[in-house]
Amino acid sequence: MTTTAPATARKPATMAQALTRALRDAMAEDPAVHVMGEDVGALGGVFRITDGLAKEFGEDRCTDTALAEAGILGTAVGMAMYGLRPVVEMQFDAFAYPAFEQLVSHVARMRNRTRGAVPMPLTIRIPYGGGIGGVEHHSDSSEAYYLATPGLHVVTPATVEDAYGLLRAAIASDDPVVFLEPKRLYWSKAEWSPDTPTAVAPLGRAEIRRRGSSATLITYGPSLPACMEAAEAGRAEGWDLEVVDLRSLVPFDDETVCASVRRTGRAVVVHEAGGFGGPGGEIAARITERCFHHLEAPVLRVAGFDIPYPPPMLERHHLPGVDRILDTVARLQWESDWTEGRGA
Amino acid sequence: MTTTAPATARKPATMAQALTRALRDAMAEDPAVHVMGEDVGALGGVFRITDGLAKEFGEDRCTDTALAEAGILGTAVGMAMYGLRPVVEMQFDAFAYPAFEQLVSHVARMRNRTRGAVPMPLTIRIPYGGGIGGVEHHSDSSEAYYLATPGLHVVTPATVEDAYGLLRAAIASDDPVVFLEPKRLYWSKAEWSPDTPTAVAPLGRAEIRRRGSSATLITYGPSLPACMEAAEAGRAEGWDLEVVDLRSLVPFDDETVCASVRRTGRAVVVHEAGGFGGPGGEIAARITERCFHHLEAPVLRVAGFDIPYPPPMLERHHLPGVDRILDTVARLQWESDWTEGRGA
Amino acid sequence: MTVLEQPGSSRNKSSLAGPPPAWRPRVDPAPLLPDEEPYRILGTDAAARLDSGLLTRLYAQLVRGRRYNAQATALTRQGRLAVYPSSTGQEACEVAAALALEERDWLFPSYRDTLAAVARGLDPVQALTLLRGDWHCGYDPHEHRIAPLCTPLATQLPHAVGLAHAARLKGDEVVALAMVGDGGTSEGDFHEALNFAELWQAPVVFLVQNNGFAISVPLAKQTAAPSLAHKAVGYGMPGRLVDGNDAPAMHEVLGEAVQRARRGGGPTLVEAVTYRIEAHTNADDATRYRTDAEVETWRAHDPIALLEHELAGRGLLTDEFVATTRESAEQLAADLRERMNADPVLNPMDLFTHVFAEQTGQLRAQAAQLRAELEAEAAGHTEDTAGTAPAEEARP
Amino acid sequence: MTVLEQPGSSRNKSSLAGPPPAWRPRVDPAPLLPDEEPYRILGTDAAARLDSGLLTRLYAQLVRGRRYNAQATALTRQGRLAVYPSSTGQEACEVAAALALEERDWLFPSYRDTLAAVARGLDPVQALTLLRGDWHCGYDPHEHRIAPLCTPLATQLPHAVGLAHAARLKGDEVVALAMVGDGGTSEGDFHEALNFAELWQAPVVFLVQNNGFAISVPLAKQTAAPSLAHKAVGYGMPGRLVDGNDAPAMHEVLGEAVQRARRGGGPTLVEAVTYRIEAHTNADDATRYRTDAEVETWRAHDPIALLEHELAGRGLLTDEFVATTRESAEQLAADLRERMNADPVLNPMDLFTHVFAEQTGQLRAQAAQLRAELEAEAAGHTEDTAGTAPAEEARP
Ligand SMILES: Cc1ncc(C[n+]2csc(CCOP(=O)(O)OP(=O)(O)O)c2C)c(N)n1
Ligand SMILES: Cc1ncc(C[n+]2csc(CCOP(=O)(O)OP(=O)(O)O)c2C)c(N)n1
Ligand SMILES: [Mg+2]
Ligand SMILES: [Mg+2]
Repeated sequence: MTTTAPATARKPATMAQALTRALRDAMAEDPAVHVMGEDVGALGGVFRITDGLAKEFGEDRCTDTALAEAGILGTAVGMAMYGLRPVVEMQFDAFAYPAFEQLVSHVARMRNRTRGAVPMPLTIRIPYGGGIGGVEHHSDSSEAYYLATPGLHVVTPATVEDAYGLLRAAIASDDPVVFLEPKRLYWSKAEWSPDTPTAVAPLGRAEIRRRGSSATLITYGPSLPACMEAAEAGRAEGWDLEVVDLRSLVPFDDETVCASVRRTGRAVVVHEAGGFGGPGGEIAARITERCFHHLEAPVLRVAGFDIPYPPPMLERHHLPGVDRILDTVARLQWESDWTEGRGA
Repeated sequence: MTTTAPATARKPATMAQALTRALRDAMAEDPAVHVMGEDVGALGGVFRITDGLAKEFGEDRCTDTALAEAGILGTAVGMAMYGLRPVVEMQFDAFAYPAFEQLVSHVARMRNRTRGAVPMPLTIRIPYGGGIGGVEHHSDSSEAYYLATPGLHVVTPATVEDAYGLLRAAIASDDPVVFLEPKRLYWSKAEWSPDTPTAVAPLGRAEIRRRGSSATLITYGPSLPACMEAAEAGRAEGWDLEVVDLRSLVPFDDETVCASVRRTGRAVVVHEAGGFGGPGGEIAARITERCFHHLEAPVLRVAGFDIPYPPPMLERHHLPGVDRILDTVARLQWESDWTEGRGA
Repeated sequence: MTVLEQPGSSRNKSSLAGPPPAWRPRVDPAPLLPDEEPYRILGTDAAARLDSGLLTRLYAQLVRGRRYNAQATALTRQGRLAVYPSSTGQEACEVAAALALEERDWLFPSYRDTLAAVARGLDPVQALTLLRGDWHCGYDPHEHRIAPLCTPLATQLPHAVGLAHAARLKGDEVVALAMVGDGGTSEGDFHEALNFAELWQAPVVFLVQNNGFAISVPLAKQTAAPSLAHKAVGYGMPGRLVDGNDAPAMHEVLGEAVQRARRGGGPTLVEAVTYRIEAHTNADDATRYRTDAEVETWRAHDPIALLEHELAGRGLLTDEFVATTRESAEQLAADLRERMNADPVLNPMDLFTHVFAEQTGQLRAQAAQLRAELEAEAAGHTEDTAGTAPAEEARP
Repeated sequence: MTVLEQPGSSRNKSSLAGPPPAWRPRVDPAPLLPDEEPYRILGTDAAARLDSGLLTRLYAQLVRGRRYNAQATALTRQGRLAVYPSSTGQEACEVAAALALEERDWLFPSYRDTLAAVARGLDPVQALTLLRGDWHCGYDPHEHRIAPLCTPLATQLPHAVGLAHAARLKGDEVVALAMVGDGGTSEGDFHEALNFAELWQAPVVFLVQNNGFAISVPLAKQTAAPSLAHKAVGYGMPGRLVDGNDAPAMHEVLGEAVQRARRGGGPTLVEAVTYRIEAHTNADDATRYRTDAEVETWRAHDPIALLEHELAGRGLLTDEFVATTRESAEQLAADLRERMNADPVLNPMDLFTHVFAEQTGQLRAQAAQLRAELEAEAAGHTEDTAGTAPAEEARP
């Protein structure tokens, strides 16, 4: 999962460090950027992503709020109305739900409501997903809610480099961005150039993480490592798998995804969110609409089960792992013995 | 849109009347059934669905609550824990959002959390969708949020008869049911037998509303009338369209839907909710997974645009109408001139 | 020996003097509590000190407001408004809210507060755009510093707090005044907004119009508090209780709260006791939940009548003054009627224009689809049904 | 002439007597307000009237509680708990909450309140299931009438209100006691729950443990109120402020509130002033946001030490008594340690068992998929990695 940018002064960095750096650089560059949320001040956030910001920029720029998510997002709306660029931290996926009304009824609609007069340059950072042994309510994959809400951009990094680049792009965006941070990748490491961090990536472009010709694995955020691993393991089965990291769910990069699927003729969408009504359905449907005659097999999905997120000791059975991905690739009708009705 | 039950003492009734009757019968039969919400008492609800219930059963059984949706649903959770069967009215689709955390983090999970010890026999009635000239926040189609939430049943009637039968089934269910009432059909009429209302329908069964052989229109709730009309109008184009009314989004009736699509070989999913991340993606994806080799064309979708719901004077441009449905049916590759990339 | 005598611990120096002093932020609650009875000026000795100029100005605005409400309601009957929530009977609150603010300040109205926006100088047609149904907001909020009319109850309160806070951080002496109903105070957002406001010492004034009802639900089913103003103490904020039909009292109390906020004194919660004379909206049937007799007791406490009494006492209620006032109100109504009778010029393609700053490819494709449909429709209309659909509605 | 003199209207009988009398529900706020200082018994004259039996019972529970907290924290270090939010220093609140209730009553604990559940009689292993990570709730809530430990802050408060209300409607004299932290009072659900409770006169007691922090955020950034107990007046509810480290005071105040609720007197808000001696959880680093000196001032006001002082004064703190107490606590700890050291027996297929009353076809299919995978895995393990994975975790 290394990237292709020039390797000036690269050293190992974690995704968490890249995110912190992105916040710091954005705050240093633009005094309108304000970070706010629960415990983001002295503590630096429960994941330490805002570490040092209150000290460096003062408590007015990096503010410990009272414990009320609707209040946090609602006041951020007002701050954005006055020209600030709030970056809101929701402590965990499930604790963003109290702010749902503010998000859907205001954040997503303010620009449209006012015909562009009141933009919402808000970034809403949400650590999401499982795999870290979190107890109930600390591991939800809530992206389906956000991508079904017109007016929001929904972005999620899978690499250290992207964590920086996409967060900078999100904060720079004049539209609200739900920035989903894969918790389980916070401590993932990569060689990275913190001294000259990669220029801001434009939102809405997928990235091909691995070239291949037999089938395309389409994924994002927390599931990229499993897909990369599966692609490697797939070689033993004779498959040369391409891996597409969406990076942005909204806007959706039909071009990159469809070009890949047209080339390979087969696709599997992989994500941790529940399958039913999850992002995979949309992705599979739009690929099929656009690439029907190129498909050798239906687009299949590997997703979380349609159950409440499991307790820590059972979560490994829920998460899409390498085996489940490869089992699904195997069902892409390579032979003539396909029987319908085995779909997930 | 008439049904096939025996015609004893049938007279014209509206969907609103059938819903009121369902509540009344459920309350009369089971003293555990409690109706609660904003304005459900003396006023009978802003759509008058609870008309007369407070008078007949007393204010303790049909309760005007304070104006706080999280409080309404949250207290209903506690009431259900003590053995009651609360039927909660959310006044409009968008005004259910404040209760989102209670719904996702508690209502949907309580049974699972407690290994069955604390079931949630709750019905959450939500008038939804547009077409009634409502101003902002009064016309959302929010079903995508609910069907992506494991632990909830999601049900929506499209006919007068079903309004009664499905609401009785929802209230009788030992699981939480999000009961979506299509506002624009409240005043739709049908011949119906209010004296011997149809026995409770089981949840999770789709209904074929019109038999046909050329293609299947798959829809639910507010969009059924347009689909029926389109099917009629399609005859002029030489199409004999089948229309499936899902009635229940969760559980989803794969059997009925797939049997139909395998027969016709073509399918269009029609709903008012936004297309991106909406129910149609899931439905199209699961049909394709199950019926790939029966499909003559990709499953297409007719959905609301991916925009905040329009103001009343423009809503007709947003709603899936007969023309848009027929235009889409025309794109089901009847001829050989299909060009890919025209997908929505 | 004690249980706490354990290696590495030497805790037996227990203090019986109570919890350590820093256990909580200390504020004296007494000055935060509202008066027992709503503050009034009219009909009391204090009325004498009122400036006649203020009284006639308030009067003219109230009369215009009443006429505006009547006209807007009439427009619903003519199908020119989708819906109208009237503020008849509440004009003193609406007008005082507008007059309390300076130009640089911000108003955060709810759906019922178009009158406040109009009294602040907004074009009534723009104010009514949401309720007419041609767009969600009919004006540029930055132009008059009026936030969009807000429908989801109490959700605009945190916005007002955030805006006022941002202004303060930038060093601007801007005050935000946010309006909410008695029903809205039950929502979680009310609670969270007030808490944030006091913690941030945000220059914001919360005006609760307690008009007795949330649609059909009377105040007694909404709260068991001594008054809504008493809620303020739970946030360390002063609460004030005012007779919402006493225009000079409203004007004074809101003015003081705004000045206090501007000086850095922090937020205030003002409860205005008033009454919703009309039904919730034109679509509502108030006979289902209240008696005419109750409404009559409030008609007797009408804000305009109260002011007229005072003006008459001062000999200011001359026929000429009343006639001029009425005429100005009639002009407003006539202008509104006329302009609302014209069909709005709508462009369906606007549906896609402002979803994002930059249109996504997905929306461009959807816009193209709609444009094609409209063109086909227009062609069809020319052939068989030309003229039946308002042409401007279908103009791509 | 006046503007209101219009056809069909005869409103000029304006009343200057103020708004009509029925304008709001009237409650006298004075009795609702809490005392200025937290209520205490220990160290005051009132201590004399305390029953020695009660004191020794409380003491034994506090000591067990402290030991339980220490043991649970130790289990996190051994990887036997996923996380533990300790209630060290808050044992008086936890124990008093449990003792205030009768068997028929319900307790609504938060994640920090496993001790209250244990003091109420719940098996500690069951109480810790959520935090161990083998399931979300380790017990049948109906068995001990203890709601599942609640993590989303303040969301359990409306549940308690609803349950108490339902019980009252059914004629059962059941009281619900709901626990929440100082941070949790900022959430909208706190506001809505208290409002519903008073409106319904629900037999519920809200216990706020003000332990000074919400993770790293101190109370001064959470509220500017005179006290959290002052929030009660905004709902027409009595608020009581208590020294949360004074076990007999907590016991008395909660007992009174429960009795009041049971008698139909309605809900009470109790703020217990206490302190979180440990970090938020084992995963937290408290040195980032508070000083050791601050913690020391609170160690000096330790609930166990306070009680020991009183017991010693009565000559009850004999070595024998302390030894017995300590022994019982050690037994609890040893039993807990031993049972938590055994690997829990888990069945992954349970993931699908209780999503719905009746499994849907969709879930049956997914369950079948997992079962097949587990069988394949088990077969694989037998071949190459037998024994490395805990067998019971993979048992379909
Ligand atoms: C969150 C939310 N829930 C429900 C509604 C529906 N609704 C519109 S107005 C209203 C009553 C509001 O009463 P109040 O706050 O007293 O204001 P008033 O209408 O009296 O001015 C309700 C329930 C809404 N707009 N928003
Ligand atoms: C709705 C919600 N938001 C955020 C969190 C994350 N969180 C867990 S504990 C905590 C602090 C709670 O503080 P307080 O209410 O004072 O209780 P304490 O931990 O001190 O017992 C936070 C922010 C949560 N559990 N729920
Ligand atoms: Mg009101
Ligand atoms: Mg705390």
